[in-house]
Amino acid sequence: MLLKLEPRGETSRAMIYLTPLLAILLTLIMGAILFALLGHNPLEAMYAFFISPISNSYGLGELAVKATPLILCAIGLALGFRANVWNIGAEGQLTLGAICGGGLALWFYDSESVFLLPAMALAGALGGLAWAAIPAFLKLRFNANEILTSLMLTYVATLLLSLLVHGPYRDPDGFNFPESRLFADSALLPVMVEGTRLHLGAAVAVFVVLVAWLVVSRSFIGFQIKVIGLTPAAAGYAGFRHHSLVWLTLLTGGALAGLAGLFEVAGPIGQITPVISPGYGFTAIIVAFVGRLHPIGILGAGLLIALSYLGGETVQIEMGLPQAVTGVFQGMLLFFLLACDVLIRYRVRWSIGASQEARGTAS
Amino acid sequence: MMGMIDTLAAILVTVVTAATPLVFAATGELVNEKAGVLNLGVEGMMLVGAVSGFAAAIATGNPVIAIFVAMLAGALMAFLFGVLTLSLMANQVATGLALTMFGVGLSALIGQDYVGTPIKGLAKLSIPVLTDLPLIGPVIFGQDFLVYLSLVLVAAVAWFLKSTRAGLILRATGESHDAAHALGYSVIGIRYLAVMFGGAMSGLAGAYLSLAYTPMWAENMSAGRGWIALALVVFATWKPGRVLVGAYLFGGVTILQLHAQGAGFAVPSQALSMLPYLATIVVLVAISRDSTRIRLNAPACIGKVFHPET
Amino acid sequence: SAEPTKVGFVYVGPIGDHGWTYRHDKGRLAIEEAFGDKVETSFVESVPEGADAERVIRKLASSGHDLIFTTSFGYMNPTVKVAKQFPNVKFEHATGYKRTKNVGTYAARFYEGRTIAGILAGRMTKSNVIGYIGSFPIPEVVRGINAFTLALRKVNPEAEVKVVWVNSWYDPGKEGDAAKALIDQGADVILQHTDSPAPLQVAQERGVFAVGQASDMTHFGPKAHLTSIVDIWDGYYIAKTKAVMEGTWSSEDTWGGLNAGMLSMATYNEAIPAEVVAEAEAARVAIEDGSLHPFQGPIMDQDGKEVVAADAVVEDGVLLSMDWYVQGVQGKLPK
Amino acid sequence: MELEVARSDAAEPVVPRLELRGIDKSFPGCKANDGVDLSILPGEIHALLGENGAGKSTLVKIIYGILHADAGTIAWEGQKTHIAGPSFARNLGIGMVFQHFSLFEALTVAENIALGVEGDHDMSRLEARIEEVSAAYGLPLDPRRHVHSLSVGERQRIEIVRCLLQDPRLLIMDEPTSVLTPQEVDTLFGTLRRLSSEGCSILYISHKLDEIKQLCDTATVLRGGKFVGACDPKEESPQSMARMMIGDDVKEPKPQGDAQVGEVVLSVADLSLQSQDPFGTDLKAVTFNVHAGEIFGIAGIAGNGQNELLAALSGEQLVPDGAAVVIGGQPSGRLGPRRRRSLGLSFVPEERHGHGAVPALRLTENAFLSGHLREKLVRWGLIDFPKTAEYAQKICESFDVRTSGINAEASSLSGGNLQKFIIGREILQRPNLMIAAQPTWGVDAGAAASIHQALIDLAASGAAVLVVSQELDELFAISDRIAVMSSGHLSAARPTAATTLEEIGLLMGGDGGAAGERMINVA
Ligand SMILES: Nc1ncnc2c1ncn2[C@@H]1O[C@H](COP(=O)(O)OP(=O)(O)OP(=O)(O)O)[C@@H](O)[C@H]1O
Ligand SMILES: Nc1ncnc2c1ncn2[C@@H]1O[C@H](COP(=O)(O)OP(=O)(O)OP(=O)(O)O)[C@@H](O)[C@H]1O
Ligand SMILES: [Mg+2]
Ligand SMILES: [Mg+2]
Repeated sequence: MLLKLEPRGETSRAMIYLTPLLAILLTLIMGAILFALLGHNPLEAMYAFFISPISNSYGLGELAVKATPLILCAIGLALGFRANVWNIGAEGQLTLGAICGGGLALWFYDSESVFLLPAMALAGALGGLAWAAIPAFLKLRFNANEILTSLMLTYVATLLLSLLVHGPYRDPDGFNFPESRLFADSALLPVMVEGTRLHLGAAVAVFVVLVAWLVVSRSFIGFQIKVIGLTPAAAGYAGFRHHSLVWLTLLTGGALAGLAGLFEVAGPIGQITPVISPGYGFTAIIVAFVGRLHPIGILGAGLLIALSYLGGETVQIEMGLPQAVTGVFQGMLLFFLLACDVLIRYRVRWSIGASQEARGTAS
Repeated sequence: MMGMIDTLAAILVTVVTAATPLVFAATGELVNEKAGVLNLGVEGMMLVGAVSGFAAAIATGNPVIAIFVAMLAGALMAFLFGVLTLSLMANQVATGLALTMFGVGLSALIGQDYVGTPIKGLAKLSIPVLTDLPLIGPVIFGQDFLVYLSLVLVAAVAWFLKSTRAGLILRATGESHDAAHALGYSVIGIRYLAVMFGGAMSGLAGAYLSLAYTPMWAENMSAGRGWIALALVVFATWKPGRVLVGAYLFGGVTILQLHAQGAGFAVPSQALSMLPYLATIVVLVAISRDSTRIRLNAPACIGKVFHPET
Repeated sequence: SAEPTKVGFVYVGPIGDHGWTYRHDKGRLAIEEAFGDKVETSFVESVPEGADAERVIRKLASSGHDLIFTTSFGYMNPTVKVAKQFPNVKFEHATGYKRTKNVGTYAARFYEGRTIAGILAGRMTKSNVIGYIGSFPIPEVVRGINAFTLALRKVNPEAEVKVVWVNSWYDPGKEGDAAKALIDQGADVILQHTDSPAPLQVAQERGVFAVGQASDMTHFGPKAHLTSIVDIWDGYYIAKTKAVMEGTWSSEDTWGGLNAGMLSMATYNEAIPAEVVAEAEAARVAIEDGSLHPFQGPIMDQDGKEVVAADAVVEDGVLLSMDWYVQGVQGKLPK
Repeated sequence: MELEVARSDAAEPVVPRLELRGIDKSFPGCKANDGVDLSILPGEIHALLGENGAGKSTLVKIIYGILHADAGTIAWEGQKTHIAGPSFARNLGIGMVFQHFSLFEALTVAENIALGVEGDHDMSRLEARIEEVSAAYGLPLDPRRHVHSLSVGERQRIEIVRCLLQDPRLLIMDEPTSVLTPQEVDTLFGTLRRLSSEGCSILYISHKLDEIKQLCDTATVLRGGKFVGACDPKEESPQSMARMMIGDDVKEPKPQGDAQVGEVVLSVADLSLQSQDPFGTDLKAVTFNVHAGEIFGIAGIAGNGQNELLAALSGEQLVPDGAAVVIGGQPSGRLGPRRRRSLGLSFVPEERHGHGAVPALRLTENAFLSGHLREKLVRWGLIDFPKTAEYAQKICESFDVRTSGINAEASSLSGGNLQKFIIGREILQRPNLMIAAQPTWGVDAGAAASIHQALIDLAASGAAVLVVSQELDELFAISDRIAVMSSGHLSAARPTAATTLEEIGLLMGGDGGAAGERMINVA
C-alpha cells in the first residue's frame, strides 16, 4: 500500500465544499476515458452530458422540474435517516400522494375554484402521510422493521394505482385506456416562467429546503432528531420522546413524498397515468446521502443527479449512445461523490514502506 | 386424485424454482449483513451475474463454468462496493443504490449482443423411480442442481455462522467492530470477504435467472427480485433458516395468486398481486414481537462505518 | 445533396427487451437501411411514461428532427402537447387516438394474428383449456383475448380460455410462472400478451404449445412454438419517412393489419397437421382480402347474451375501447 | 510478599519480562506518549499512574499491539520485538482487560471468551474450562448467558477470565476495579497476588491510590504523556503519589459542617417496578426520603436494581403509581424527564458517553441537551445559540473543564473532564434535587476531589443530593446518610457517622453473594 489514509482529527471545512468539485472532476476524467473507449469524442460527450441540457431557459426549467420530486422526497427521508428511521418507501408514499391529490382533481374535475389546488396539495400530503403512517404504526406497535414494511408497501401502492387507473380513475371519454382525464386548469400548478414547465412545485421545494435547513440546523426538534439518531439513550435521558420523533419523521417524510407525487400529476403530467414516478422515491435515497442528509446538500445533490438524467437523454439523442452507458456513467459519478467524502475526515498520505519495516521485525 | 397430487407437486416445484434465486441472493446478503455491511446493490450484482453467466454459457457451453463466471462477476461488483465503503468509508446505503444503477447499466452494455439468443436451460434431476414417485418425486428428486445447492447453501451458512470459529468472528465483527478490532481481528479484511461472498451469491442468483429459471438474457430481467431478497433478510431476522421460509412463503403466495386468477377468482388481478407483499408484512408483524430475540440476531453495527484507529 | 432527414424515436423500454421496443428499433434500422445517408435516426430508450416523456419528445423536436415516432400509448398527451409548439415537425404516435394537424396515429391490428392463433389453438388443444397471459387489462389486450377466443370456439366450441394478468409488460420470471400455473391448471396451449419469451420456454419444457409475441420466437422453443404474431413496423416507418422527405406527409390514423404488412405470422410448427395449416392460411388470406372479419357476429358475451348480431361486425370504435369478454373466456374482467 | 524480597536479593540481574524504551505515540492534535520508558520484572505487580488523559491506556494498547508506536523499542524477555497485533501479543503471553470493555453484547460469555483466546476452539470444552477457571478464582460466570444481560461487574469477570484462560505471562489491567465491590476487589487482589506468585507479571492501571498502595510492588507515573518518575507505592502515601501525578497537591474535599437538613425534597414510597430489561432486577417496595441540604448515599453492587431505580427517578422509565415518586411535593411517577427537570431535578447518569452526553456532538450542544429547559435555551422552537454558548462557557470555566474550546466534540474530552462538564452542567441549573450515579467512575484523583467538593457545596446551598455509587470510600467521604441496595430492596438508611465501612460492605456483599448464586441458577 502506497497511499494511506490518516485521520485529520477534526473535519475539514474546506473539504466539505471541495470534495464534490473533486468528484465531478474525477468523473469528467473517467467519463472522458469511458467515452473515448466507446469511440466517441470525450469533450463532445461531456458537453452533451453536463452543459447542453441546461444551455437554455427551457433546459434550466426542466432541471428544476426533474429535481423537484427528488429534493422533496430526499428532504423527508433525510429527516428520518438522521433519527435512524429507515423509510425506504418514499416511492409508495409519492404514489399515494398522486392518488389522493389527483383523485380530488378528478372528483372536482369541473371545479374552477381557487381552493382546488391547495386542497389537492393537502390531500396529496395527507395521502403520503397516511401511507407512511402504516410503517410507523407497525414499527412502534409491533416492532416491525420499517425497511421491510415501507418497501413492501411501495409495491402495494403501485398496484393500487394500477387498479385505480384501470378502473374508477379511467377517463370516461378515453376509450377505456388506462389513464385519467386531463386535469382542468384550476387543478394544474401554475407555470412560473413562460415557455418552460417550471411549476410552482419547484418553488415549494426550495421553500421546503429552507425550512428544513432551519429545522435541522437551528430548531429544537431538529436537535432532538439528531440526538435520537446518534445516541438514543442520551435522547431518553434528555426526555426526548422516541415514539413522537419516529412518528414525526416518518409522517413528515410521507407528507413531503406525497406532495412530490401530487406535484408530478398536477404539474408536468397533468393527469393520472399508470406510471407517475420513474423511481424518484428510490433515487431520493441516494440524493439524501450524497447531500449528506443536509438540506442544502440535498438541494445540490438533487440538481446534480437530475442533471445526470437530462444528460443521459442528450447523449442518447446527440451521440447515439445507449441508455446503458448513462447508467454506468451515473454510477461512476455517484461512486466518486461518495468516495471523495472520505477526504473530509481523512487526509491522504504517501506512506513509504512503514508496514514492510514492521513486518521485518515481527518475523 | 392422482391428478390433484400431480398438480400439487407441479405447484410446489414452481414455488421452489421461483424462490431459489431469492434464497441465493438473500443468504449471501445475510452473510454480509452479519459482518456488519449493508449492501443494497443486490439487484445490480444479480443482473451483472446474470449477463456474465449467460455470456459464459454461450462461450463455453458449460453450465458449471457459467455459474462460476457469474459468481466471480458478482464478487467483483461487491469488491468495488467494498473499496468504496470499507476502504474509503463511503456511506453504505448510498453506495449500494449507486451499485444497482451501475449494475443495471453495465449488464445492459455487456448484454447488447445476447438479446434474443436462446440457450438450453439447466437440466432437471431425473433419478429413475424416485423422480417418478407421486408428489415428493418431482418436488424432491426432480429439480435442477442449483435448487439443491441453494438448500445446501442455507444449511452451510447456518452451520458456518453458528458452529464455526470463522463464523463466530464474522458475527463478532458485525456486532461490534471496535471490540473485534481491539481483539486483533481485521475488521476490514473480514468484511471484504463477507461482502464478496454476498456478491458471489447475488451473481449466482442472477445466473439462476438467466440459466435455469428463464434461460435467456434480457435487460433488467431480475425485475426487482434483488429488492425482495434484501427485504427477506430483514424478514428472516438474520437467520438463514428463516430466509428459506420467507422465500418459499413469498414464492408460494406469488404462485398461488396466479393460480387463483387462472381459477377465475372475481378479484382484480392487481389486488391479488398485492398479496405476496401484504403476506410478508403480516408475517413480519407476527414474528416481530420479541424485540430481544431480534436484537440478538440483528447485527448491531450494520451499515455503520468502521474507522480504524491508526 | 440536401440535409439528411432526421427521424427520432421515443421508446418505452430498452431496445434489449426482445419485445415491443426491440421491434420498433428494428423498424428504425430498416429506415437507415432503406435511405442510407439521406436519413439520420436517433432514439431515446426506457423513457418513463410520466413527466420525462414530454421533455424527451420536445428535445427531439427542438434538435432538428423532422419526424418523431413516439411508440407507447402513454406518450399520447405529451406528444400532442409538444406537437402544438412545433408545427413544422411531424409526429407519429403509436396506439393512441388523439390526432392533430401534425400528429398522426398508427397501430397494428394484432388481433388479426390472434384469430389465426385461435384456429391453431382450437385444433391443437387436447384438454380444451387454453392459458392466456395478459399484461394489463387494457382494450388492446382484451381485444386480443376476444379475437382469439372467437376463432378458438369457432373451430372448437368446447375450448375455454383462462386468463392470468401479470401486471407487467416485461418480467420473464413472472410470465414463466404464470405459464406454469396455467399449465398446471390444465392448459395445453399458452398465449401471451407480454413481451418475454419465458412463457414459450416453459411451454417447451412442459411439452405443451405456445404462441410467441412480437418477434419470431421459434428458437426459444422449437417444439412448443405454434407460431408467433410478429410486429412489423419497417414498412410503415419507411413509408412515413418517405412521405416526410417528399413533403406528402399528412396526419392520418393508420390501423393496419395483415394486409398492410404490419404484422405477420411466423413459420408454423411442423407438428401442426397440414389441414390445420391450410385452414389457418385460408383464414389469413380471407382476413387480408377482407372476406373474413375477426369480430363477425354473432358474438355472445360471457353471460351468453348476444351482443353482436349474426350479420354484423364490430365497429372499429367499439374495438378500440373494448372492455368486456366474449363467451368462452373464464373469470371476470377486472374493472 | 516474601517472593518479592527474594527477587530483589537475587544475585544475577533479572531479565525484565517487558521493557519499553522511548515510546512515542501521537494522535492528530496531541502527543499521547512522549518517550516513555517502562520495565516490568517477572512476577512483579507494576502500577501505571497518571491523570485522565496522561496516556496510560495508549501505552498499554501499544503493548497489546492494538496501536503501534511511532518510535521506541519493545523488548519481550530481553528480545527486541515488534508486536504486530493483539493475537501476536496473546501468543507471547500478554493478556489484557480493557478499560472500555471489548465485549460483544449479542454473543454468549463463552463466545466472547473464545474470540479472545488462541488455540483450542471446541465450544463445550471451552465452556467447561470457563466454569472451572472462574470457580477456581472466585469469579463465577455462566458461559451460556448473553453478555447484554450481564451486569457491569459480571462483564468485567469475562475479561479477566478470558485472560486467565491463556496462562498469561504479563497481565495488563486497565482500571479493573472501578466497577467492583469491595469484596470483589478483595477476590481480585487475591487472584492477582496468586498469579504474581506463579511468576506472572501484572501491569495495573487504577485511579484508586490506596488500592495501588495495597497491591503493587512498583509504580511508574505518567504526566502529559511523559514519564515523570517511579516509586515504591508501599513507601508512599496516596497524597504523595497524587502529587507526582498532578504536580500539585490534591485538595481534600471539605466535608460540610453539621448538615442543615431541611424538608423532604425527594420521597420514594413503596416503589415496586418491573425492570424493562428482561435480565434486570425488579424494584421491591423501595422507600426512602432525601432532604434538602443532605447527601444521601446508596451503596450496592452493580445489578441489584440501581439502574432500575435511577431510571424510575429520572423519568426514563415511568412509574404507574404516580405517588410512588414525589419530587418537591409533587407526585411525579408518571412525569417524563423534562417535567421532572422543570420541578428542579438534575441527573448525572453513570454512563458518560452515550447517556449523559452525546460523544459526536460539541460541548455547546451537550450543554443544551439537558440545560435547554431550565436555562431557557429555546426561543420559538429555535435554539438560542449565543445563550447556549455562554452557558457552555460558564460550565467549562466554573468546573475547570480542560478542553480546546466549547466547540470541541464531547468524545475528544478525557473521561474526567467530560464528567466534570456533565456535573457542572447539572449543578449550574441550580437543582433542588441532584441525582448522581457513580459520579467519579474512572475519574482521576484531582478531578474526583473537585467533583466531590461540588456535590458537597451543592448540598450546602440547600439542594437535596442523592449519590448512587459502588465506591464505599466515596460515599463515606461525602454522604450524610447511607442505604444499601441489594436484589431490588433498599435497606434502611443510617447516618454515615454511625456506621462503618465493614458494616455496609457486609450488607452489600452478603446479598451480593446471593445475587451471584441466583445468576448461576438461572442457567
Ligand atoms: N484514538 C485517539 N485519537 C485521538 N486522540 C486520542 C485517541 N486515543 C487517545 N487519545 C488522546 O490521547 C491522550 C491519552 O489518552 P489515554 O486514553 O491514553 O489516557 P489515559 O491515561 O488512559 O486516561 P484515563 O485515565 O482517562 O483512562 C488523551 O489526550 C486522549 O484524548
Ligand atoms: N415529540 C416532540 N416533538 C417535538 N417537540 C416536542 C416533542 N415532545 C415534546 N416536545 C417539546 O417539549 C415541550 C414540552 O412538552 P411536554 O410537556 O409534552 O413534554 P415533557 O415536558 O417532556 O413531559 P413528559 O416527558 O412528561 O411527557 C413542548 O412544548 C415541545 O416543544
Ligand atoms: Mg485510560
Ligand atoms: Mg409530557
